[in-house]
Amino acid sequence: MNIGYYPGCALHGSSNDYEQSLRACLGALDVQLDEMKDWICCGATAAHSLNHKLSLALPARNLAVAERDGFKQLFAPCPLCSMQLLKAKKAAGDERVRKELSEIVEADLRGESEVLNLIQMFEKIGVARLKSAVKAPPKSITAACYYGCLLTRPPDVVHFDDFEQPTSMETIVAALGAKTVEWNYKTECCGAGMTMSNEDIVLELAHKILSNAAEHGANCLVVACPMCHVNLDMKQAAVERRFGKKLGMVVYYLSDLVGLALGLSAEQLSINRHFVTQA
Amino acid sequence: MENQALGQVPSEHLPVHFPSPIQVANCYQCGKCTAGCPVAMHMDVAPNQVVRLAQLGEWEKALRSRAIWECVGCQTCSTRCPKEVDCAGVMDALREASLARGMAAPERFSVVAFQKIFLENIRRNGRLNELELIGHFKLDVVLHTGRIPFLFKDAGLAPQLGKRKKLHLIPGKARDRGVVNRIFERCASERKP
Amino acid sequence: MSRIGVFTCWCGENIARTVDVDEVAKRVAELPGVRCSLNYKYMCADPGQALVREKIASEKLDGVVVASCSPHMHLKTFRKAAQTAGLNPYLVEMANIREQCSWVHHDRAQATAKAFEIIRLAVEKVRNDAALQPIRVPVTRRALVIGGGVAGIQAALDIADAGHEVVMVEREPSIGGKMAGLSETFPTLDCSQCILTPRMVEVGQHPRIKLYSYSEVEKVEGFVGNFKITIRQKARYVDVSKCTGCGECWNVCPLKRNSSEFDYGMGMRPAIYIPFPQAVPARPVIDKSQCAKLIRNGCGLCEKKCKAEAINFKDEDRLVEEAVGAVVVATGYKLYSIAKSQPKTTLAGYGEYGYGKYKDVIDSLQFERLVSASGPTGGVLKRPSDGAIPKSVVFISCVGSRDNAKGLPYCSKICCMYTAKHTMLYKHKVHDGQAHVFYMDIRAGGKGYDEFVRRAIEQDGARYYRGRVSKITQEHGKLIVRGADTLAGIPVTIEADMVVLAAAMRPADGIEELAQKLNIGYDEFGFLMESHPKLRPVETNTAGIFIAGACHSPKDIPEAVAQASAAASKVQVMLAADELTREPEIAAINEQTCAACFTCIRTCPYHAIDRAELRTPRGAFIKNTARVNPGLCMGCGTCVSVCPSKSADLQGFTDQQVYAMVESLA
Amino acid sequence: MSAAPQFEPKIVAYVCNWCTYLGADLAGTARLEYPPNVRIIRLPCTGRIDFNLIIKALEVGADGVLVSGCHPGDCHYTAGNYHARRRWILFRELLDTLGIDLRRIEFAWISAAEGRKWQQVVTEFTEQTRKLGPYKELYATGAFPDVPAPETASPGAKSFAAESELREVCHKLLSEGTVKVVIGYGARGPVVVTRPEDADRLVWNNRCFSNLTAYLKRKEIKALGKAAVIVKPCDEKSLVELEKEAQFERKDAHVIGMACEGVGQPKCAHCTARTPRFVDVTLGVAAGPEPQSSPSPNRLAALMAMPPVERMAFWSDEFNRCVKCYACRQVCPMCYCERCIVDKNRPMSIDPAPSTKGNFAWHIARAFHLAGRCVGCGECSRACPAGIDLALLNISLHIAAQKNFGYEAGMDPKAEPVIGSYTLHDTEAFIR
Repeated sequence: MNIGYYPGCALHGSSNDYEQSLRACLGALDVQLDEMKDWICCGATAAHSLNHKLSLALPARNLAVAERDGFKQLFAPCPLCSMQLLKAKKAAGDERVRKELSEIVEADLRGESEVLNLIQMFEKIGVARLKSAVKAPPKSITAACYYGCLLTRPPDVVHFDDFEQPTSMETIVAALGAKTVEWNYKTECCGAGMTMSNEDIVLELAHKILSNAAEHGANCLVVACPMCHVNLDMKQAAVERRFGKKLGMVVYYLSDLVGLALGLSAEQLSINRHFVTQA
Repeated sequence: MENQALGQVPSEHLPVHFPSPIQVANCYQCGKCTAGCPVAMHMDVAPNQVVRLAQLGEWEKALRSRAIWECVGCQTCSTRCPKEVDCAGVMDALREASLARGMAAPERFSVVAFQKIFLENIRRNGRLNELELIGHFKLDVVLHTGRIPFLFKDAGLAPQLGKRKKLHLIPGKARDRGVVNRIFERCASERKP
Repeated sequence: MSRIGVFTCWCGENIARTVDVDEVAKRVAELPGVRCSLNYKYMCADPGQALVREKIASEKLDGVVVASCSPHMHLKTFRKAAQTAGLNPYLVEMANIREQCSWVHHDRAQATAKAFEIIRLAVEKVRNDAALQPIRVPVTRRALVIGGGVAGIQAALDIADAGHEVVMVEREPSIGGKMAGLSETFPTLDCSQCILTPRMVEVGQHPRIKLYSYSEVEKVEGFVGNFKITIRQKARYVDVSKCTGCGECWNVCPLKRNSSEFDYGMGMRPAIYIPFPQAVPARPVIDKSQCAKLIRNGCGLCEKKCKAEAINFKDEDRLVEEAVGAVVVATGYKLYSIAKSQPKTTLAGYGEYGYGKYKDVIDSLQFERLVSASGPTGGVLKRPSDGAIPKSVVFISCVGSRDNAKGLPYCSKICCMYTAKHTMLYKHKVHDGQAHVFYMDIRAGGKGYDEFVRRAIEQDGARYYRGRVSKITQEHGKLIVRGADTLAGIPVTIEADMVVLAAAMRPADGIEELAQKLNIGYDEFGFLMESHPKLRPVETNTAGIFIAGACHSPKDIPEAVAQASAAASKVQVMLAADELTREPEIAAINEQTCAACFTCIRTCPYHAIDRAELRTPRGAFIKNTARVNPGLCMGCGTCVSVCPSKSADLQGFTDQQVYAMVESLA
Repeated sequence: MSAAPQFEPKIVAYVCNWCTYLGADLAGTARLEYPPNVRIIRLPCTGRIDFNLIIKALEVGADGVLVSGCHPGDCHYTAGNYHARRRWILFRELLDTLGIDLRRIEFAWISAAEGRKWQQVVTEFTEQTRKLGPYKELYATGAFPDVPAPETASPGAKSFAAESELREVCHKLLSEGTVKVVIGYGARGPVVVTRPEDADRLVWNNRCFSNLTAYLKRKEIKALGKAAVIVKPCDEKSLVELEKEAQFERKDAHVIGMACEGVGQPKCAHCTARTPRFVDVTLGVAAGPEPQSSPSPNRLAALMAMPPVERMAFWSDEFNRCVKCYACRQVCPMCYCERCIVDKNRPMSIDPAPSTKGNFAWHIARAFHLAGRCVGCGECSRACPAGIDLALLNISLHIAAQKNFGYEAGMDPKAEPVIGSYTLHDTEAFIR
């Protein structure tokens, strides 16, 4: 598979545990991550909040560079990055905008490459193949699959799964042999980029999500987003302090769970570097 | 500021530049955006009211609102809007205009500062330098608010992050930062207030 | 025509002020073929008309031109006058020298010259006029009513009471439609079944109504006054003529746990069943997908038990033909389903409301059954999931309707009213319960309607929030409804025991197929099109086919009934005579010269032209040709313009006439 | 009153009974004054307003023709105005090609409520026509620049190798009784072969330019029994259209398609088809890729580059040679009426005399009857003894149908013919 890898800033920063988990897990499935050269930040929330053109130009640069380097598919494990890339791709559908963006980013943006999130990556590998590769089914796990905002939204940009009642992550988790729960906050927001700047909101939203998962009988959360992981894992202690209750909810990356099922160790997957490790 | 409602004037004459066909005039004020918004209860003006202000041409009220800085950009409003108004896009456009005119709500200084510092950070580095971001942000907030303790808030996390090898003291930088700079220049807001 | 009389009117001073009528009359008299040319103060007044009649007789006129006002004003008047004097009315033409001459010009010389030319045009037209006879189409004095809901029942009874035979076709095993399942009706809160069931019985017993229940329209042939309808009587497995409706069969049927269509899945019925106790006809039907005998040749208890020997497991669909002169379509509505998959539509469904996965999120028709005394809970309001009495119920308006994102931009019109009614019925059943309503606008125009809504709020304590609901989730057995109140500008979250969705009204399933069979129009949502929104609201563009009720647009009961009576009265007018008389100004095709390219068939807006074969009197094939059906042609003349061999012509506006007119201007 | 009397234009207005006529009545009721030059002819619907009537009005000396009816969606007969609009779109293109001044013909939607619009349209149109002066340029003669001769193409020789195979196939068809007659090419032109042994008379060479499908309509050939017809890929298009018009049924004929690289005719220069698509049997192979371009617009472009009055002069020059032999009609596969419009004498819509007026009327009718139907076989130009390039008019209408409705005659058996169909979005930029 000639799939380019766009890590994004988070995976090369505080969410490097996610990257390690990905590399270990996908490596065990014979997928090597071919990191594209010269990638830059996608602009994240800040760009689309403050400068619309920039919020298209930054991902457009990345998409154009990836296309220049011949990647027909680009794997962006951070949903914010992949949404931004898809937004640029959608914008490129308008010839006038495509030309303008190409000029701005000094590269020919074609908007033809396919952008994959983590779930799509596993779907590409194949659920059947995953199933047959399972060595240690994580039977003790009852997971609440958490999609957050940008895996499924905005639907006319990302075109992924059902944006109200998604089930693609459950399909993968179930294929590993773990249980999943039906719960209410699959696509609610965790506060995303407000981690630093508006902590109150983040704690409140994270609290709702964590409690709802627990109430529906989950013993862990599964995410496919570094931001969600920060807000639910790193901030969990703060949530517990603010709301005066013990939650102890382990938050796995989807790749963690797949890796465990494939027989990888928690260390190989960096699970030991999470804040909440065991309830 | 001109008091012109959307739908009555061509968009290029509006004080707020809506980049995509957002069709604020389509909104019939059902409030589904407010109903689904995860942070609506913290807003001074509810999301549907923000759109209403845009409909009425009450730009100043909209641009000075706290609400546009509370918005977390989760896209729930746009996704569920029965009239297919891109409410989240309205928020983005208002933020951009608010900042350009220096009207950003002072109570939400930290959000504004964070976004600005974030962009400045990637302009310089091409990729985000988290430590630098945190440092700048904290300093900015403290200088602005005089709340010294903010400097040490979450300080307890640092060793924890370090223990988990999550602090990258020497982060990677993009190779060609010149192009990043030029992209920023070309995208600099063309619309002056 | 060589004996044309021209009568120029002064219209008091209206024409004479600007047009020199004497001069005009004098010049007209010199036109070839003009036998007499007179002018008079008021041609339309009795003495004026008398003058025309007198001259027709004394001068043996074979054509008349009245030069006065617009033909839209008085052409009929003068044609009638000519007819009484023995002249074929279609040999009368008008020259419009008032609206299109004297009133719009002030130069007397110019106006006089123009008036003369206008009259000359009319003289040329009359010269080439043919004596036409009104077209008489025989009428089968029976009507078909499709759909046995309240609109169909009303239309059928009105027509039958007026003395005409009615054939009613109902798809379901019983007539009664949606109204039969309603509890009480707004704004009077009278019991729906108490009003409707006597009318249903009337239909069942009416000597002039022939009811085909559990039947569908298979094929429609013919045209106004002369339709041939093929009806598919679906296999009922019960011989209605033998069955007494005693009920032994459905009591003995062991398969009692089938989801009841009448209760919208909230009640149970046996495999042999009548949909509800007051059904008309009160004869059961066997659900062939459930019956053990029909599936695997088992059971057969009902057959053994039936003393009347009415059970017939070998029953098959039957096709019957009925001849009718007019059709009333009253096929009613269904509700928007919030489910994800909506067959044959692009409608999205409501994922945010769970796509219908929460048992206690029901639609308004289901709620009607839950509060109906004859419903599955006997009128005690119990929620579907566990039978508990809901203490907090949220009603949501505009579900599917006024929602472009889900595909239906229109207002469903009746939901505001029935939602107010629902809150009242709920409060009357659960005194300590609280009704919450999320609405966008309250549309309560109608006699006593707004007062009714206010009563729900002021006396029965329904709490209204102006806003939509964004999401419904479930927690601890409660439905968490996240809405907003835009008046306060705040989000509102309500923990409810039950949620009732006022889902949009949509036309019933199969409406497009039926409309195509009938050759009538429908809009993008499937609602049938009226001929004119103001002046012909119950007619369709196909003569002889009328519409009534919610198949046309969302309607409440009074409106549906009013429209049904209107359609019925239109039918009665049609059926009042043995023949239909139609204006003879229609197209005709010269079948000898027709090249049979059939462009006219593609063009005709009324599908009034058919392929036909020209044969010798002995039946030998000569050639193909197009042929106008005079029963359907409306006389637009579009076929004339597209006919390459000029074999099509329009009587009253023939090429001969129009060319003669143009050439007179040379 | 000493000034010379000003020119008073003659305006003929064809209006529909339900909208514009009532709109004009309303103008009267409201006493909205307008110039008295207009003569209204009331027809039930714009759908009834035939193109011949517009020509007729010009023939009798109208300086301007006004055509008006209900706005889209308001037609009393639901769709008459949509059909009319579609015809007008094409008809204007034809008139323009002929050099008829389009300012002389005004189209408007005027509703029963628009008395004021009626007043305005009539006033402005009358004044405009007054300014233009008497319509002297109709049938004008005079000088005009050279128009390039039709391009030709050299015939592609390779595909003619299929000749012997053709003879074999036809021999077999006749001897086995599959068909009773073969319509094909002989050494001196089209031949009809009924005996197997005569199959050797059939040829396939660069002289095979006729479109033989025209013979299928002949009664005397029909009488012989089931026919096989030899078609080139271009001729095949007329079968597609004839089938749409119920003139031909596939089961009634055996169609032998010849792969073709061109027979050296002008039409071959821009041929879009080399291999038959719908035939019973294809013989030979045609080399090279399928060319993509449409009928030659070069000659047409040169014509359209002239001002209208020179275009008119060009056509006057052409038509003045016409002797009304009707060879163009006889040879056209799409002209199959048993009684042609020109042979109808009551009323006589087209002057049958070979006069300027009669010739224009005939060629306008011939071309417009082929609008959206002509498959571009070019037989009319080839057959004309006076050498009039009649196909040029057809090409202009072909391009108009393609441009406005995306329709190309003979290409898609499922596409709805241009005349007799409409869409709600047909252009109406030219309608007031």
